[in-house]
Amino acid sequence: MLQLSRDQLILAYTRMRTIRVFEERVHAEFGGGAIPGFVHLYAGEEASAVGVCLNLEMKDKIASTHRGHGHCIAKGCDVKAMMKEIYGRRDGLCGGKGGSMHIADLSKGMMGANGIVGGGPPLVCGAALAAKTLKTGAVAVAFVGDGGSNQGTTLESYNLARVWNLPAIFVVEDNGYAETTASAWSVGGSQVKRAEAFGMPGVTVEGEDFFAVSDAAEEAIRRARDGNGPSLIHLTLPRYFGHFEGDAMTYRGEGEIDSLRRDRDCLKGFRTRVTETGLLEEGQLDGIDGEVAALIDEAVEEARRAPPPRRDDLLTDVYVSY
Amino acid sequence: MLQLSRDQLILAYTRMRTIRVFEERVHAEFGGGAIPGFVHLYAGEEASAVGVCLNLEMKDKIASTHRGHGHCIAKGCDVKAMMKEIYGRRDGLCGGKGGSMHIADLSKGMMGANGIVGGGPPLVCGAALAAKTLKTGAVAVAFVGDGGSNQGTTLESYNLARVWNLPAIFVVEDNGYAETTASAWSVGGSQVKRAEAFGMPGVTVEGEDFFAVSDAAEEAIRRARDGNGPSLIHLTLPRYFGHFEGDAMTYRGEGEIDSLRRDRDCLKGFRTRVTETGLLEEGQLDGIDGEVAALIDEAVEEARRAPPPRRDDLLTDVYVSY
Amino acid sequence: MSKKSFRAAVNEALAQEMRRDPTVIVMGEDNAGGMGAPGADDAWGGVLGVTKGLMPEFGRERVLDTPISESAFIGAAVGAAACGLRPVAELMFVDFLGVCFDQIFNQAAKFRYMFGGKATTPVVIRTMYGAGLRAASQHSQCLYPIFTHIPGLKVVIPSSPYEAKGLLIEAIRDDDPVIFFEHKLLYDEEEEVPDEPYRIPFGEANVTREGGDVTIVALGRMVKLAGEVADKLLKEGIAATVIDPRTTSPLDTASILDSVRETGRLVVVDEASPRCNLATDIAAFATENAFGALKAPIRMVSPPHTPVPFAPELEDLYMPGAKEIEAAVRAVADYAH
Amino acid sequence: MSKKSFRAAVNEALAQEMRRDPTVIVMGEDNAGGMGAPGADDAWGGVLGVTKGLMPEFGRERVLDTPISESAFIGAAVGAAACGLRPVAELMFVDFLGVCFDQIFNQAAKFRYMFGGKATTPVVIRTMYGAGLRAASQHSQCLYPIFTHIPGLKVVIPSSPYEAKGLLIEAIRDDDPVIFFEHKLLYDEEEEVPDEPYRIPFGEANVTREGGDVTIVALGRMVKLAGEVADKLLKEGIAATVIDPRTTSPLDTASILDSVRETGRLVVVDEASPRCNLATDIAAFATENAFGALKAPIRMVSPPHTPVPFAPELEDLYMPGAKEIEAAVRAVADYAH
Ligand SMILES: Cc1ncc(C[n+]2csc(CCOP(=O)(O)OP(=O)(O)O)c2C)c(N)n1
Ligand SMILES: Cc1ncc(C[n+]2csc(CCOP(=O)(O)OP(=O)(O)O)c2C)c(N)n1
Ligand SMILES: [Mg+2]
Ligand SMILES: [Mg+2]
Repeated sequence: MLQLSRDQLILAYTRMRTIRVFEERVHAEFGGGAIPGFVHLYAGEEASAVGVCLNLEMKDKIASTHRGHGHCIAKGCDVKAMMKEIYGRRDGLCGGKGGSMHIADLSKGMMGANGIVGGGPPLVCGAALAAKTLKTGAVAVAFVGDGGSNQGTTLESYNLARVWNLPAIFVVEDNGYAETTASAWSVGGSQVKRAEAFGMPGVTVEGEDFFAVSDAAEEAIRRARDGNGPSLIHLTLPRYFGHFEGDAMTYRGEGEIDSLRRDRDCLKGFRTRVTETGLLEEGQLDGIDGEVAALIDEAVEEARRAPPPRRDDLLTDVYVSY
Repeated sequence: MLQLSRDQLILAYTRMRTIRVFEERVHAEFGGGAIPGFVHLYAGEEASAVGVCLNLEMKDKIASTHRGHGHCIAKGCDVKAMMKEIYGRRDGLCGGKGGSMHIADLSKGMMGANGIVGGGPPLVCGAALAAKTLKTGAVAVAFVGDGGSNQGTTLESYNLARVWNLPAIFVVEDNGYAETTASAWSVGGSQVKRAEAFGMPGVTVEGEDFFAVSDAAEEAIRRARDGNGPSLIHLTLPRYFGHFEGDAMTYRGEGEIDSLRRDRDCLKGFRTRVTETGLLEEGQLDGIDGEVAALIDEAVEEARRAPPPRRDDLLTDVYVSY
Repeated sequence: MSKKSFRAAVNEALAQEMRRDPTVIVMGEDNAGGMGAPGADDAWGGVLGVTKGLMPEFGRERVLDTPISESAFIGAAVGAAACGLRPVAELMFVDFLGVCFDQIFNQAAKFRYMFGGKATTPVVIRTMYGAGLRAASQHSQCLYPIFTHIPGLKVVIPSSPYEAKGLLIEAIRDDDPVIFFEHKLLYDEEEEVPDEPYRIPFGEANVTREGGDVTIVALGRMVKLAGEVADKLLKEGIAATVIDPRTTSPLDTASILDSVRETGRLVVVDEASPRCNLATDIAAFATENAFGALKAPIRMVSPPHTPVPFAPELEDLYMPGAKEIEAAVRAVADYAH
Repeated sequence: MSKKSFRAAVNEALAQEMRRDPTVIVMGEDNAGGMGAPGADDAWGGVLGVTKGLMPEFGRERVLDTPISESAFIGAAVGAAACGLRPVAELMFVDFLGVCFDQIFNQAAKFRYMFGGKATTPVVIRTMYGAGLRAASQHSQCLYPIFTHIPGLKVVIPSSPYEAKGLLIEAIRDDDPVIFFEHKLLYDEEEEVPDEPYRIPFGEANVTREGGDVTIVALGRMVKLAGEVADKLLKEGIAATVIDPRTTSPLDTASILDSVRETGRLVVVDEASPRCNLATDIAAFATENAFGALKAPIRMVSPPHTPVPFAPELEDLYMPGAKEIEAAVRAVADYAH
């Protein structure tokens, strides 16, 4: 196992915690009618985004899914600007034009949430190709859902990344469902066998274990950076909320969410691990919790007050020239 | 090994021989300028189409590729009507509107050659679904090239056939090339591993060996008919001609085609096998050769003389009503 | 006869056709829902509940949930249609056409022609379209001009619950590939809809208002808005004919031309992106064929040439509404030749 | 300056831009050829030899052959463009858009807008279009109306070798996603083409003939035919202006309107399927904006609403040619108001 520094551990916890509180809050705000559109929450899956992105550098790229808030925060996007974007505000991260499903910040290496399932993997092949061609040493990561793993675009990308020997990593976030459909049903074969079938290494990891995710990511990223091509990481993950906000979740098992929250909580696991091993102290973590809570409060406050886009904004950013 | 009847052996040889002579003749006719458009010849690969289709019933369906003449003949399409179609004649199998890349005869279970690489596998899922829903007991076979095996539509279809448990068979005809690109380069991993990765059995067979193909097909077809779902058969095959007519084939190895024709000829192999084991006699086979030669001569003669479509034909068959 | 929502009308058409004809099947992502999951079956009935209740009645053999593999399952619907079924496949949002379009436009649409009339492909693809749900650029498009452009496809855009039921039944019984567009904002609209099955033929426009001053051709959700504008302007003495083509392919050009020849003034209202859309298609057709009758420029009402924005303020500006229709009608009515 | 074929002009534009800018790369199926094969490298240079010679000069790192996975590699070009490269990806035939359209119309086209102006995606997609090679329904379509319909894309349709070189260089230097259409039947056309690089700006039409009686707007391969018709009719006293828009998005509406205001008569020639195509787009625009000047119905010259047939006799009937253009021009010229 890779030994992470104290600063890295603090950063990891801060980011995971930020994602959790961000999502719980967006859930509440959506419930209150403040947030328009389709919103998919990442709560429960934080160790995936953070475990992977903590091993990335700024120059590295990620492409995300419709469930993108966590990836954005993990890659360093501005949390307040994200909240404003979700509220559809003019100084949101994308000027209020994208919303929850289209948050991006290319300056942070975040290539965008994506409303199209399977939209990201081809783009990541491109980011990896750019890194390879320009010899920047960067890598690129595609996050893909279990549902998205059945999309042809994803499967083609596995092969393209292999035959072009790209510095690409595919992280399959298997939270058990694609909307209401169980991955146990929709995914023929297995994710790891799929990786191997296209000639790349694959591994399955319990995704709520930050350290396990980080280790797997570190290895795959090193392999890619060393010029040894793509890998796949299959993470089993709990999804705490519905597919999207408004989902009554009748397809889930009785008590399923309670038990997920109780037994499969990356934050709890992380806390236990770092405190028991003396890497960090409870008080420190509580302090982070407080800071995160304050940040999210402020983010919501500012987003509420922020002005909407202006009439003229409708007709800008279509092309570079207007 | 399955024991084929004498009639089946004769039919197998006749069909393989018909394909071979048909293709050699189309090659000559194209060279002479008589045939318009894009023409992809199947010579060398006959044992695949025939080895599979001989195990099919009329009600079973196949979907083909741009290299479709062999599949048509193997499934029982009218050879003269095919030749007329390739010549663009009004009483061609598709009224001269389809041409080489779009020959179909649904009444024979032949769902069409296809100009789109990867076009067939989804359609075959549909044919298999229809068989399953209507309880006809039929199966459906998609022929896919090595190049087409990298298309997302194909890979998705593997998974769909698995999760719907369809009576579908995917036959990957790996003739070493997609246009000029070697399958050794373009196919990450392996075909059989891909099958297994999606949860279905896969097997690699030397595709110039009619008996090996037939055995593998028989097993996969039985599995499908028994309700046990899809399979994949990977056939390694020689392609005697260029990708399409007009291809100078500079990408091929020196003497490659000569040695393929010498060492990997399904017709020679078949002849040796059936005569050495006393199943059929040389004279019988020679007789078939003569019949086939006459049939193809006639087919070309008739195609040459056949009238082209009429002006009115342009505007028919767009919809059922016109 | 009873009040039914657009959603219920679509659902009823599907159920009645499935009862009538055992070859009709339904498929799509979460069309029942809960496949392989520990909780309830028929958990969703599609993302907006349109197919709910079909699975309990017809079983998983005829209401198929699918993996997220649009090429494979839309293609499967096409292939099954060529082999004896009448599948109704759902492409959840038409915005997803990009991952499965080949099976629709190169396969389904062309089989019959390429095969010299020897194939019949009675597949229906139901799909959601349109802006208004704050769903942003990739979930708010119309895109029916793209399907209308393709020979071999039929394109249906129902404007109300009554229309939806009759046109969907017709679509299912039609032997050609049909793309059936359902506007997200119409699902909760209600009106009287007969309980028994009925058919509305393709290529026959519905004239919802008659008036001699201006012709308004409007599509889908725009039909009702156009009617409201017509009612309002009638009080001011501007009498408009409102035409709902119902299907854009085939298009009832005769009804449009007849009206334009009478009024001499035409406004076409199309929610789709403005370049090469139905507004241009219909305007160009009228100009070519009724030029002598035209007394004013033809006006097109469409959104601007931009992706659909997320922020509600922008989306509201983006979408053409009654205001824009009214302005266009007034402009052509006031135009002095 | 020397005589160059359209094929050579495209090739030269690519080579010169690759020399100038190391971030320009080229990719597509068999764009070099022979990948992994025992024989010659650069075996094809694309299926019709357009990219031949690039790989020997620039190496496999900048001339990438691909598996048959259009979604993945077109998408990779898009993603690479967003990350600092200027990829020129080849979609061999535009008919194949159905297996990769999402990456073009939902990703490349919308990044900039969805991301509030924070993305730049300088990707070029070169593609072959058009009938005439007896390639049948799935290899003969035009389909540029579909791309023109999508906000965020630029669409270029060069009509000659000179146009092709200047427009392709412009496309590569442009910071937006550009779809570049190459007509199969133009590849062997030759004309004088400067040896040095030059740019032809987008959205500026080329007026190839000037005449006061009729305006003909024609696209791509139709431009030359329209010019020939204009020359022929001039001898009979009918003077036509011929406008080649060069790009359909952006469209130089000003040049078209200026001319129509002068001539009062418009013929639009578009090889694409007739519904919702560029002929309807331009005709509708002119009717909306130059109605007062129109002296005759606008005539559209397009093929019928059918897939492209295989048989040469049928394909020749299908394709619009000089005869149809001439008839349309005569009809509008003779039209008495
Ligand atoms: C091409 C496409 N098909 C369908 C959808 C609708 N859709 C959005 S999210 C989703 C489920 C995705 O499941 P998964 O990939 O497992 O991601 P998760 O939601 O579990 O994070 C579906 C079907 C879409 N957005 N794009
Ligand atoms: C979607 C699509 N992409 C590309 C092509 C062009 N094309 C036609 S055949 C071919 C090669 C196919 O190779 P393979 O699948 O191995 O079949 P083979 O020709 O070897 O029989 C290509 C690239 C096409 N027709 N359709
Ligand atoms: Mg999931
Ligand atoms: Mg091959």
